[in-house]
Amino acid sequence: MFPLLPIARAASGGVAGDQGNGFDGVAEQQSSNPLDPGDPTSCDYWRYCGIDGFLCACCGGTSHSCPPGTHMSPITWVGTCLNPGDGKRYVISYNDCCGTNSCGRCLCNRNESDKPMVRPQANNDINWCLGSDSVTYNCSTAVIIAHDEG
Amino acid sequence: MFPLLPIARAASGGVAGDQGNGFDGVAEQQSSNPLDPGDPTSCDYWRYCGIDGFLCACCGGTSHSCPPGTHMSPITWVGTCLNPGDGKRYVISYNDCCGTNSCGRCLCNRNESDKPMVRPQANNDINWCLGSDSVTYNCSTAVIIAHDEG
Amino acid sequence: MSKIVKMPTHPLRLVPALMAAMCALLGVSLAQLPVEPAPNVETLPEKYPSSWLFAHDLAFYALATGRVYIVDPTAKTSDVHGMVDAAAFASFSYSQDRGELYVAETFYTRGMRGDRTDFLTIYDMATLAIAAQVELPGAKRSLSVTQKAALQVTRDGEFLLIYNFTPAASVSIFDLNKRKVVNDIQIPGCSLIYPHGDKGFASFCADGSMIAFDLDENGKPLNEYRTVKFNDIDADPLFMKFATDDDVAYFVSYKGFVQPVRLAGGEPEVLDRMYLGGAVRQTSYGAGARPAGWQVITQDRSGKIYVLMRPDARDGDHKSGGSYVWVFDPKSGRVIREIALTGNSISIEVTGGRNSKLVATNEAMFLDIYDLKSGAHERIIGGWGPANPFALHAVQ
Amino acid sequence: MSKIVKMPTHPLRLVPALMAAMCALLGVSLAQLPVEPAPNVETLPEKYPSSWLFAHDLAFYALATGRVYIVDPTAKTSDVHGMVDAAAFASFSYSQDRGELYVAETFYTRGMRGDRTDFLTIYDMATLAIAAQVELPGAKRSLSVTQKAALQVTRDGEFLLIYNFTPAASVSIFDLNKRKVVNDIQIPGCSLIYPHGDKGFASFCADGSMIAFDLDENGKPLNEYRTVKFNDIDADPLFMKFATDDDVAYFVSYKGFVQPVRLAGGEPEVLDRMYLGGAVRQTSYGAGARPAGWQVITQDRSGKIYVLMRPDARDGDHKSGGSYVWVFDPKSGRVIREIALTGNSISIEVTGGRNSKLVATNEAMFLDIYDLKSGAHERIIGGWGPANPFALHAVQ
Repeated sequence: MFPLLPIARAASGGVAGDQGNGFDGVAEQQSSNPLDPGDPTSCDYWRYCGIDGFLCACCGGTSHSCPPGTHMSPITWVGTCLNPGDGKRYVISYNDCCGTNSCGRCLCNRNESDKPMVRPQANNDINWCLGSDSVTYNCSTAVIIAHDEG
Repeated sequence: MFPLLPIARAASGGVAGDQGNGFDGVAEQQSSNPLDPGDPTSCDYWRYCGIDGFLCACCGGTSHSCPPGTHMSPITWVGTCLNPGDGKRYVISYNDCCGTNSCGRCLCNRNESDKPMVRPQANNDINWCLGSDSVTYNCSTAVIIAHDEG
Repeated sequence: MSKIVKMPTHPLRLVPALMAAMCALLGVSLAQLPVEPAPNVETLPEKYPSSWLFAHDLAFYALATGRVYIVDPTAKTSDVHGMVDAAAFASFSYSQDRGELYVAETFYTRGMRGDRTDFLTIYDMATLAIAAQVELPGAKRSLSVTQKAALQVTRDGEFLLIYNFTPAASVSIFDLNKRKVVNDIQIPGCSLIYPHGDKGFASFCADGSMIAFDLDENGKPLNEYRTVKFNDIDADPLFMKFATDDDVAYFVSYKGFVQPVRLAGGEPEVLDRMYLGGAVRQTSYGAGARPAGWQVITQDRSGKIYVLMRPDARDGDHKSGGSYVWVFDPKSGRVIREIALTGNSISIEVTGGRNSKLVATNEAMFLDIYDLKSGAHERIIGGWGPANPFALHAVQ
Repeated sequence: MSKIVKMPTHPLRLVPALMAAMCALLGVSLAQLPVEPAPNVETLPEKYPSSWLFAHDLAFYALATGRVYIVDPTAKTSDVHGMVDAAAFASFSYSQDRGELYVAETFYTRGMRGDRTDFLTIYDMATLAIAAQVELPGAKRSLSVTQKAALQVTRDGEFLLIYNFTPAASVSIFDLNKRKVVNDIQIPGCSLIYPHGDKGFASFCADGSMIAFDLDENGKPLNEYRTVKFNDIDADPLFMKFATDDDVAYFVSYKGFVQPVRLAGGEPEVLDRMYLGGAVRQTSYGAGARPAGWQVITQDRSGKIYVLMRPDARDGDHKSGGSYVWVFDPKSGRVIREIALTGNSISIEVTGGRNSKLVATNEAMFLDIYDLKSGAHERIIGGWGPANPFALHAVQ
């Protein structure tokens, strides 16, 4: 059967720190930085607390960079996630990578900060490639843009 | 997991006459004509002995007609299949239905008369929508065009 | 409809006129089972039975190639009657009166790239042939996970309303008689479309209010209304999926409140909210159960509201799906029934006709078909590969 | 590379220049983990390691959206390095010398319909940016399940050869320096493309022969050759997939014969055929084992030929896949080794480098990675949804 958009996390199994990223056929990537713990190819990686899509880290990108040949969306939505490495909350920008067909690997949906579309800047149902040269969606990143002091 | 193109028959399970068409989530269609036995939504239906694709009978068409909104390809390949209803061989034309995206249901691949592409009129690897208004492939039919006296 | 390949002498050409020659070539003659005509393409009724359903596939693994399947949940055979394409986060609607399907979609000249054009594609319901393809100017159509409120027909059937987001928000008014966009209405800070009166629409706004418009016959606003702020987006936002009973739209909140809004034209009327969990009767779960999934709310033909519920839901679970459907009677303000699903599901819809069904998109992306009267699970419909039928439209 | 949305005053705009303002708005400051730059896009080496592999996805569930994944079967992390689109039964090739990937593909102006245009898309290997998109006239590109022989670079690296089928068969000669089609050569009754000499190609013909051409620098035939009829298409046809060792192309037949053909330019030399089954050494299966699958044959860098074998195969099983790989030494005419796969597989390829792998596309459409030396199954690569990686191209 197929991993699904809104419930893809269930398909990923395990939690941060467990063995395996939960995606059959995808190589793991353990972080070497204790301040940034976890596996960017796992749906349980801390930064992905509000992500919805294919993880770029499984697609030739990283947690915060796009695969070669795609464009990073200039506009997107932001949420905050708790980093278990330092116990602090970070502001995460979920930039989509755009211009080629869906990567198809590591589908992950988490909605910790997600609000309905009426607040677009806090919503992950929107195709944030809308501001790119091509609105075609390839994968999603989770870029640290600030430390949440709030 | 996914049914596959060249080995999709394995995924269909069962044989003609067994209960079930082998495709989860697809309604059965038992023939009422003893001369044309079997289920057109099953990969094991006798006419499909050389088919490669989505069965139109699962997509809004029948074993020998296209779903609404598609176009039947004017050219295609032909093979012969043995009809267990009368013990005779029929010449079957595997016309593709074209113009919309893949139907996605009842993927079936059998190769009883299939020859390599060097003999295109006996080959099912070719997209036979090539002669249609749009080469986009939706599903495949198996049309009786003659009785094989050979 | 098929075009004959322009190669008159090629031996592969297999058109009816050449079939006799072909048969002679192969040493064959007519068989006991009759030779079948080609080309041969099926058609559909001009109006679809109210037992049917449109299942709109987002196609997350290949977004340019979404589809809308035409499904009959009551069929013993032929449970899928056809499909139309719906490209790139398309939105879908239809009109039984006009016998037309509407797909607002986006194309690129070179597949995933090149120049973008947005189209409204109009299909004839009987043939699924394209009746018209009208370009939507401005490359501004909203692109999101498929949902009904992105494309709505006004209640009088005259206008199709298309939601745009660039991220500037607007609504294009498409005249279904003239088959063209007759107006664009800016709705800054507001989102999506809900029918309002005979010829108008409402939208949710980021400050917690709704905005609403009455339209004239040219699609120009006659009046514009703004409600009080009733949607607490920070603490307990309303899902933007909706059910309707006559002119009342029903919404549910993350935490399980039901919010009716009368959208009858003129000033929208924000009605009293009710608490699903506080009015439970004969349900397995009380506290901790919350609406969760994608299309979490729908209605039957008698005006009962159906809400997809997740037991023991936590913050962030609002799209994780549910395994119970609560049937809410807006007249009594009570949950009058609970239907246990066979597993976690993400979208629900109720079909009409004498043989009404509750249809739920399950985790495997198959449709579970439940008899509405008994709640019994009858069968599954699916087997459509990677399709994601998130939006379900019962034929009205 | 990203275009800034033309809405300078909209609050959603999140470009680096506005980030400070955004942070202020949200009441945040710089964190312990550093703020990361955006946009941020990865690049690849200008030449790819010989351990890498291209996995070409037919995308049978959405044919307009095929893909070529760039895979490293030796990687402990980052096993997929990126992808390029490959639309509508595309064909794929590449040139390490030029640092280019080539995709011959087909687009419609409106997704699945409208006007057809065929393109050769040229990608820069380091950036996967499009270096050129050249229209291929005539809407005649061959559309079939993905295979290598539909698109080949001549051995001198000057021409890309594109197979056309309408059903009239021809080969377009694309000059990679001029980036344009310089000639079309009709090959009536013949199919697909195999490199021949430095600058030429051969094709299989329906009468059982091969045709071959030497080309001049303008892509015009200098000479045309026709072999004897050696391919018994009725009784025991040759698969049209091929392996190569220097200038000899190897084919296998449905029943397990190995047919070498020297394609060195000039008159093709049909060499003695050998029987796989008749020369078995240390294999589990003898009689009844036949080649079966899609990409059923490949080679390693030492010139050994690998054939995917199905035990107890029957007529009609030729695409059903196999669970053993037989390693054939053309010098001795013997099968010198058998590699047991972990399950039924349909395509095989052998990668280069010090750490060579046997890669097999299995029934679940994942790649099984076997150590070539030991034959041990090391891991799987996949998880790419409905992808169908039927054609595997080891980087040479």
